[in-house]
Amino acid sequence: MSTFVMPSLGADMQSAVLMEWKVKEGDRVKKGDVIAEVETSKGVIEIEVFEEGIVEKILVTEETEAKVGTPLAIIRSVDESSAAEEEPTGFDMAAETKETEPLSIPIPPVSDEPDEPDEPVETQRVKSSPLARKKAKESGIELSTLAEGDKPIHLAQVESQKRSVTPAMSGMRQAIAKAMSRSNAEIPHYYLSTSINMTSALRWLEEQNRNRTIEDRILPAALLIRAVVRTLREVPQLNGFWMDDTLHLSEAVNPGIAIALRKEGLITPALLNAEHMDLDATMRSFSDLVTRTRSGKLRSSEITQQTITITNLGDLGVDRVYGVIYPPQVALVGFGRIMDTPWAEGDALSVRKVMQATLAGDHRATDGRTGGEFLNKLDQILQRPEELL
Amino acid sequence: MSAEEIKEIIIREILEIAPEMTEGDIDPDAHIQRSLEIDSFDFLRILTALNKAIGVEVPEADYGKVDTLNHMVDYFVTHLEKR
Amino acid sequence: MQIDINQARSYYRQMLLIRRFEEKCMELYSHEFIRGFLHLYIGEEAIAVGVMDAAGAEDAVIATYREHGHALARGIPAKAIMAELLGKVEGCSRGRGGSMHFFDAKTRFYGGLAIVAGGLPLAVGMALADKRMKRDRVTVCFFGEGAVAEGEFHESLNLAALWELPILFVCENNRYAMGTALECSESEQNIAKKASAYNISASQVDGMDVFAVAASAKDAIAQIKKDGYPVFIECLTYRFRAHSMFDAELYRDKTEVEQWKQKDPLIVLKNKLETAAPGSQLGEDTLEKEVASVIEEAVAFAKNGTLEEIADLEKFVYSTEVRQ
Amino acid sequence: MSETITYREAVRAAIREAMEHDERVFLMGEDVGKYGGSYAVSKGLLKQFGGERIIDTPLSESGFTGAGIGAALNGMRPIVEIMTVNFSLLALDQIVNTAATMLYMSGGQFNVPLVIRMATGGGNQLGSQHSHSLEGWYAHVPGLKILTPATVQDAYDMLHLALKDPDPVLIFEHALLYNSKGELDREIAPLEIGKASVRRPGKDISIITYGISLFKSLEAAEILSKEGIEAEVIDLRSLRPLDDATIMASVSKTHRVLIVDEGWKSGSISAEIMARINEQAFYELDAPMQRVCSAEVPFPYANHLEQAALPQVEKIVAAGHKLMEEL
Repeated sequence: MSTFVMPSLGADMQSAVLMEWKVKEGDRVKKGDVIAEVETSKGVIEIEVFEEGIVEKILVTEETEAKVGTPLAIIRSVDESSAAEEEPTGFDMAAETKETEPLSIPIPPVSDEPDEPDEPVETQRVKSSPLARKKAKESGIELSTLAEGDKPIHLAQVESQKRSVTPAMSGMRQAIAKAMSRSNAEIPHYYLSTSINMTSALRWLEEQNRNRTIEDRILPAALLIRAVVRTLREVPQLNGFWMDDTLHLSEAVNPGIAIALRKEGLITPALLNAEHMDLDATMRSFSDLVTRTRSGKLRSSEITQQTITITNLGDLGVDRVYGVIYPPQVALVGFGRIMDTPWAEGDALSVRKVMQATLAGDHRATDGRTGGEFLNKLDQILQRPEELL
Repeated sequence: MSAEEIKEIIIREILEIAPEMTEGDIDPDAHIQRSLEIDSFDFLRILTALNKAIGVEVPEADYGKVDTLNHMVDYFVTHLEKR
Repeated sequence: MQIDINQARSYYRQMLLIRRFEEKCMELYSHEFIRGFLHLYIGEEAIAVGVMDAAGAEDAVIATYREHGHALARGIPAKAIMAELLGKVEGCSRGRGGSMHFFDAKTRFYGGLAIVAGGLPLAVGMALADKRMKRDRVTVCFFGEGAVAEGEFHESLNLAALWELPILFVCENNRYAMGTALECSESEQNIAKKASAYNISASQVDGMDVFAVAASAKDAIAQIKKDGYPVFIECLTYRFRAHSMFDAELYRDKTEVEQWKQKDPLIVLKNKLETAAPGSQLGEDTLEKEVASVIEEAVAFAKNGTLEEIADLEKFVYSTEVRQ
Repeated sequence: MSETITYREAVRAAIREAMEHDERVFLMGEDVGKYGGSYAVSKGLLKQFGGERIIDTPLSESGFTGAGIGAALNGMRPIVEIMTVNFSLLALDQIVNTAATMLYMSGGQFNVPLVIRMATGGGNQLGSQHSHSLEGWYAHVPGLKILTPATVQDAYDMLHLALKDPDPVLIFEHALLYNSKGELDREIAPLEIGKASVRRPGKDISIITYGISLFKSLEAAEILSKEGIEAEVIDLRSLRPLDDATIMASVSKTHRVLIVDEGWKSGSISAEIMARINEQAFYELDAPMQRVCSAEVPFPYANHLEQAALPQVEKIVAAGHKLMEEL
């Protein structure tokens, strides 16, 4: 018997609203099954169960907000008898919670400081008038950003803030802001950039696509992901986490793919276990990931298990990306747009399709040598796209 | 299928992908991807949907011919006539 | 003394109705059909029956929380009273009043007032209005001897006499204000004498004798109507039952109760009739049957009654909500 | 067609007119006849209407108030005058246990069309048994209506409204208002019972008040206005029913609330108003609500002490500042 609790999907997640149960009492579940959808500041996320068993009891009704760690359901292992038989006097939550295995999402803790200032924010309530509180909520303004010492916040402060920040800051935006400022503060970034001639890769891709139906076409974006993943096999030092002042390499390659949510910013869900995918599989998974991201149906593991980030802003007309690393990852690969560019080959100058690839690296984990090696390999691989199939 | 009908279908599919837009936001002579912030993935989805609805597949080589709404309409009209 | 057999039978029947009605109330209370406070009138029936015989339909009646007998004698249907006791909307106060608060506009029955002596100032005002409007009416005001210790008793007697108001004050002296005996609460235990001090014509009467009460009340009302002055009657009586249902009667001796039971108004009536007209038949069995069927019908009516909609809870706080 | 008269004259005029028009109306109370009323409201009425309709009563508040109820039950339209609200406590039984309950406990059969007038309030150095403002207590009781006329017009209108009302209405006349002068227009239709009146519009603060405190509040509003703070002043007029709609509308406009009441704070009408704003307009509040009430003491005799105990213009201005200070 174990308790399924509201998982922590990030250090900045304190609670989430349980939107929908995907299982009912008595259902059999196995590890990895999506058993519920929760709404977090980052959007609706599907949460998975981590063990096999039978849903003994659902403890939290839909549309209820639950703090991280709140028991949501009791999962009975298949060979256990039901609680009803075992405990005719009823369910003792305290006892149950004690027995429970510590929540084992196989993710690195995002923070190495357990007493991050995130925690006290909740307890140290911001003083404000009821009207200011209401208006701030309506306008998506975080009251704490208006606080000046102990002075209570009134409507006037909210109104002036509203005027200065015209577009309301969404919860996700705030989450990103938090992660990014932490990254900037903590991670000593180094940047490298290289021009990659994409002419042959694109020609090859066009060739491939000509023989495919439109549904099976492969986008350059997928080719680039596949190329990065392939390159990481050669330069694995960039695939992992910086924790406890140590670089922890990850066997799995779970690139976080920056996906635009149209108007609502970027989110970087993980393309899980990309190292096992060929080009078609990469395209299919990428397609599925984009679709689910935009419909707000991400799984918890996809939100938390990135090992590196790939940001492709070519579609936005960006030439070159200087990315900010999502901690505790140690690298971010950026792609700009593919442009017709004069290109010297030997003595001949010709026009080629050229793309700027950048690498942002965490200087604590690696140095420019590793980064340079990575970009070099990436270039080489992209010159032989057929090997990526 | 008339040009008008084709245009309607294209607009419908674009709005399906970019639900926060309205028909008024679509400038028929503007670059679809850039003006409507449609990335290559979404663009492919639009073309896939149009293939289903109209029955014409746009090869990658022709992407340059379907960059605006008006060009897209012309392209589909021409290719329907050819058949 | 001349006694009309029909008159005697009528008194007997009314007193018997009250007696059996109250006994039924006790039973219903024990089975939780009636709740709240329940004050029984058993032993005192002669007063209500005698005084109501004297009062006319045009006169007004104000009574206390021990008013089941007065309501029945005044002619409020037993059905409406029982329905009130069961909290039904068919009750004489729509279930809003309960045992202590019977009201009936048709018979000019103004309560059912449960603040001891609280009804006396009301009687003063009622009579003041009648006098001002030159209506030939009397206000009959019942209260217990416990009221005599209250300020409102004295204020009201003073006002009634001062303003020369047509009020018949009927003091039902059953010797106990709840558990406090008269000797323990009054320096002057002759209540009539206190009333006299206000210049009100006052007398004591045997409250166990319906004929005596009726005669005294008739004289009083005639006198009030003639000269407009208030009259005070102190009826000496005794309640055979406890003050209310939840009363261990620690304050009085069982032998005292037994002694008073010898003067049961039903027995007194039969004895008087026998003395005045030996051998005359009241037909008690028939009367018992009649009364039993009235009560049975009342109980059935009440049990079948309707509970007022909770949505109407706030109705009648103000007149704007009166919709009848 | 308006005239300028005193508050006292306005009440008297209303009583006189009512008695001239309706045979059922009569006035009863201590020293209302030969003496002319302890505040001289009924002066001259005995002569006009005679002792049958202007009835001097003995000192028996419970007795004659109860008699008022009885007369009302029996078809009359009595006006009972009680000298001061402190004395009305002797009649509390009749007012609360009988007048307020009769209609309800009789299941709608017996209404009590009774008007009880009494003087209230301090400021006359009358000490601890003649100076209190207990109208808020009465506003606690369902079945009663509680009116607090502040203006001459209301003093006149409210007596007429009360006499027309089928239920018991208590009118509280602040003793210091009897000599105040104001406009009376007998032609205009009176504002109905239960409606508050915005006596001064404003956008920054809602001052909610009634009775004599209205005038102190208006004065304070003038001072605040010179400082650029525009206070809206609401005259409640009726403490039961309370005009929630007018109160909430004002709160929704100004977001800042100041209640001025000569009653004490604890368990009071000012507390009730705050509670209702909390229930109905919490999210409109932009600052903690403030109160200016009487000090929690039985009223002292010495003038300086009594004045210190009462709400004053300066205290209202200060509370206004406090409401605005955090801006």
